[in-house]
Amino acid sequence: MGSRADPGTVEVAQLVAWLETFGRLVHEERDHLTALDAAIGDADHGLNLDRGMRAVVERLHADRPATVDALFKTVGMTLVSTVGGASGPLYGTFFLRFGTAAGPVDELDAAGLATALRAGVGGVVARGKAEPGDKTMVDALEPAVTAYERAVGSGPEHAAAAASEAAEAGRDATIPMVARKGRASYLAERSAGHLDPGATSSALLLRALADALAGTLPETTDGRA
Amino acid sequence: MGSRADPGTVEVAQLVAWLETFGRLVHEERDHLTALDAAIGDADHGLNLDRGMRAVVERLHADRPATVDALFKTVGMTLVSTVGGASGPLYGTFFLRFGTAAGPVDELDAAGLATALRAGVGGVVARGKAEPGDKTMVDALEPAVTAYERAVGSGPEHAAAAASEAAEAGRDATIPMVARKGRASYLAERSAGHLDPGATSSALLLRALADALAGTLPETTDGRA
Amino acid sequence: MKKLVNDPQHVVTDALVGVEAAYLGRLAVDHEHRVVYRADAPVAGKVALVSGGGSGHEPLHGGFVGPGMLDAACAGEVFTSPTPDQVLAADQHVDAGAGILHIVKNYTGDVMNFDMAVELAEGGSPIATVVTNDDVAVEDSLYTAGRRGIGVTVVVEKIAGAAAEGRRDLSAVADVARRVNDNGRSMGVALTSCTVPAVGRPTFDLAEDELEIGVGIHGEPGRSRGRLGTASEVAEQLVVPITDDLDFTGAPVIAMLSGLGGTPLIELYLMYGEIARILGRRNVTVARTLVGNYITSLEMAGCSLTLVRADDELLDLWDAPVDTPGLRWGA
Amino acid sequence: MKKLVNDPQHVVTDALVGVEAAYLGRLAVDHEHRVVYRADAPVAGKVALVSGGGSGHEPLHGGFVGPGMLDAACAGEVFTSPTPDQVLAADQHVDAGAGILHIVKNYTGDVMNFDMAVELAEGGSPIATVVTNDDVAVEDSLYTAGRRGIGVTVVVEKIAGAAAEGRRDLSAVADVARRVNDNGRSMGVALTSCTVPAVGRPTFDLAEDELEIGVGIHGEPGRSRGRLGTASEVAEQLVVPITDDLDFTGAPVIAMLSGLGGTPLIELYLMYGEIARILGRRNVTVARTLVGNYITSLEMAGCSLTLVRADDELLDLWDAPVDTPGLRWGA
Ligand SMILES: Nc1ncnc2c1ncn2[C@@H]1O[C@H](COP(=O)(O)OP(=O)(O)O)[C@@H](O)[C@H]1O
Ligand SMILES: Nc1ncnc2c1ncn2[C@@H]1O[C@H](COP(=O)(O)OP(=O)(O)O)[C@@H](O)[C@H]1O
Ligand SMILES: [Mg+2]
Ligand SMILES: [Mg+2]
Ligand SMILES: [Mg+2]
Ligand SMILES: [Mg+2]
Repeated sequence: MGSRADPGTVEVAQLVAWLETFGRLVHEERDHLTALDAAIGDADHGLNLDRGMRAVVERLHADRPATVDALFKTVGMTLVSTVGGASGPLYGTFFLRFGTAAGPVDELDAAGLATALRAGVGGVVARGKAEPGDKTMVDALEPAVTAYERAVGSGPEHAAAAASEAAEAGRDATIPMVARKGRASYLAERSAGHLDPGATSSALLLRALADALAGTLPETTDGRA
Repeated sequence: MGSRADPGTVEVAQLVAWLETFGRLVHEERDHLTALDAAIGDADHGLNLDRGMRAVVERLHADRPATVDALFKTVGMTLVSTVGGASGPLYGTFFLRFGTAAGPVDELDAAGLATALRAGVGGVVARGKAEPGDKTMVDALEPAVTAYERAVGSGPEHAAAAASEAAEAGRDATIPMVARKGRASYLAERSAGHLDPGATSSALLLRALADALAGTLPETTDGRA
Repeated sequence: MKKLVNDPQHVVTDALVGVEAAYLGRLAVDHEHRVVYRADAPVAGKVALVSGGGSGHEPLHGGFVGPGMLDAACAGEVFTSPTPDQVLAADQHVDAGAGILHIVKNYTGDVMNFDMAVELAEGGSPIATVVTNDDVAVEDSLYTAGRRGIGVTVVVEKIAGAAAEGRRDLSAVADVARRVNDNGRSMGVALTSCTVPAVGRPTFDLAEDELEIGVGIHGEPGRSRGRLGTASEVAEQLVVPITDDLDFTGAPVIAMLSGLGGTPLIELYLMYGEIARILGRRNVTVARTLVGNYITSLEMAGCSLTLVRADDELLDLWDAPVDTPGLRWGA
Repeated sequence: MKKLVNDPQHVVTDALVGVEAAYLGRLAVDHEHRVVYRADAPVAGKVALVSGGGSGHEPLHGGFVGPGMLDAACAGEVFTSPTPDQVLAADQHVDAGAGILHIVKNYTGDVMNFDMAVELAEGGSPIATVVTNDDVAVEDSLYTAGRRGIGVTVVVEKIAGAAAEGRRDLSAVADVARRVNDNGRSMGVALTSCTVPAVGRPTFDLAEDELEIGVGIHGEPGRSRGRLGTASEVAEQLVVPITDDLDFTGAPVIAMLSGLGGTPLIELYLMYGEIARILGRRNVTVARTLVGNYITSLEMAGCSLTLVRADDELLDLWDAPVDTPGLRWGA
């Protein structure tokens, strides 16, 4: 709150907080993400994303862009050039499209954030061609953005909280799925019974957004914090 | 006993029994010999000797030479051509020299056996250049033959029993020795504290001789069997 | 984890220092972008061949850089595809103006990163891409990521390399590369897992009598698990799915039996004897053979078999001189 | 024990079937005597090079048979020297009347069996013997078996092979072989043991953080045990005893870093980077390099370093064409 001008909008500083929180969560969950990837992939997802998000956070400490599009272009390109694997281009594209949709602004309102998130998910789908049910990060991202859009009227904080919950439900729903995209697809039936690593990191991305916005915006009428 | 003509002499059949007994003991002790070699060598002594003695016994079943020299030429050459490693040429030479020293006879008396054994050990030393104390099969063979020579007057059975005891004492004496010949010598001080595999198999060779002769010759005055 | 490494996080960077030292004058290394390239690149008038992928498969790909094979290889992190920047840097180091061929193993990450590199490329030669997908362990389907690219990649790099060295143009080099891929099939088995250095634990566990059948080259679990039988049984498990998938009779075949990194050559020789016997029984005529470590998975024990249905032209290209750390003849 | 074998007792026999199938037309195999020899042997007017030893060190020795290197190799049982009959058969297969050179690694068994073969030889060409003994891990002394022959054997076989191919006579070929041996030193380290197939259990045990320093190539324990440090520390443990034993400055050096069978190439590259750095600091100039699996100990993890102090003549012989499964260039 502090000096914030409009309590219904999200400033660059909060978006940076989102990224920093995501970086912290990824670092804390690194070994867990890698272990999930060992079960149905190649045991590097946590390492990949942690390497990328550390680079992102360092980059932002050295030089923080003033506008949302510039910020996310930096983030996207940093991920693309440091992560590799499937998740590098996918998360990279997510943030690049997010930034382009947001444009050269220095804050986003609830609806602007919705547009940017939708564009980000669209980028992941365009790049990876996964559909919901394929046991990928899309299974967390897609329901999350839909939940955000449904809750957009209650403001960014609550919409982000709803998105985070939906992402976690989407993540858990990947357990019984048989993978049809990415490395886990090679396992066919043997991929069932495991959490998808990318869906798990995507749930952290939404959890980070909810956490970064929590308490920074005024309470709404339904009394939720 | 049975149809034996002279109780103080050893016939070809008994020498064959010696070799068969040695083959059986080596087979029974194969894994132990290999384990001893794993500790200070390359984990093959039991395998090597078992392969060789099986070939010897098979060969003798197919065609048993009638004279001592022919018998041991077959044995020696079979070992040389099937064992490999250090023990192949060494045991091979032992038997080749044993046969040559015995000559084209069909039995050996106690002294003839002494001469043959001494020639055999001489062959091992000529081939391997080991001296007593070098932690090799010589440490079992040399005292065994000396013990046999000392007891030669009491007949082949008792002399062989004395040789077997001396071989076992010689074998045990290798434990504290630091190897100066063969593969164990690469270990220098680390070779101490272990039985030498070749001395252990040589003790079996003398045990087999004692067993093969035991009870086949009449008791001597000291009442030992 | 017992490995000859310094910091497990910096294995790839450190290994490239060794590659540079070992092949001084033959290979150059761009350490910032982790690109290994021909010391004499760009080679005038020649289509440039660029490949790359996760590290841990050595000699693939850096060990196949040199006259007659690749111009450059991008080394990703262990088992992680390289990033578009790396591919762009590789292209720039070797582009002689005659076109660039990207040889990409079919993995989502590899395909996407090479694709992004092509999207981001500005100026430079035209780029063609060949995606290898020879692994019969993976059920193919329009709705999945498709078959993985494994052993055939080595053969594609060799034969396309010879075509490029012979100054064929980009589309002709790409065509021959596709032809090799289309006529190639592979299958692998693992006896043990591997340990990604930065992870420090084996990727999977196998019991003392278990075999992972149809294993990937990244320690991805395979098609199924089975009991480890005799070499002769394992050879059947490799040959049958390959020859069921494509008819290899009536043409000269290139056979490659690659160790996965931890299997001694004596076992590979022994396995090849069993494989040759089964192929003979199935009327498959092997014209060229490679037995050794060509596409590996760190220290995994096991092997993969690749068969390519060739013809006289492909055999000539195969026989052409090659001078790389991992494959060398006639030069 | 997890191995790609049929009957563990018949590994060598079975592997030779694979060698024959894989190198048809280039190598011939005498299965009765377990001899691998050049398909075109005897080669008129050429000194014949015969080596051999226990199996389990592949590609040594059978993988080094071919033009420019060995004429024949005898394969003993795993880690057991071949018998005199095998050596005699090898000699007969390749004797062209110009003399035979036996290249023997200094192990009691190998020396005695090759000696007996010479004693038993009837007719045939004159035979000279070179015994390699380059392992600095073993203290040398008149009263012991002396140093073991390890990695330098590969370099001796390559260089003497080139000299023989160039039609030098027996004493000249033997001289150059001895010169290489006299100027070569090696040192190895193991991270894990190996398992002799017929035994089924690892030869020794090493704790998770232990290193066997100065290990032999037969799973014989080494000079001492140490804590496994970084690659850079291990590189010191290899380079220092070698360069302390012989002055390698002021001459072009041939460096070979061989994996022991279970170590992936990425680790060997990384190790070579560290070794090159240390050699540079000690003013040793490496003129030729080999990094890969050349003299192994089944699936043991670890590596051995061999340095040979060369000169222009030896480098020329090193660079001469060689065409064998394990080493090939210029042909
Ligand atoms: N085509 C795709 N579309 C969307 N997400 C994908 C796709 N392929 C893979 N993923 C996601 O990427 C995750 C794996 O990422 P990571 O382990 O970093 O890459 P890699 O599989 O190349 O090792 C998977 O768990 C999955 O969620
Ligand atoms: N020079 C030698 N003289 C006598 N015996 C020797 C000599 N060298 C080795 N031995 C004996 O050989 C035994 C090892 O035999 P074996 O394991 O079959 O051969 P290798 O050492 O070639 O593997 C040693 O335990 C030792 O008793
Ligand atoms: Mg992964
Ligand atoms: Mg032994
Ligand atoms: Mg990966
Ligand atoms: Mg041995």
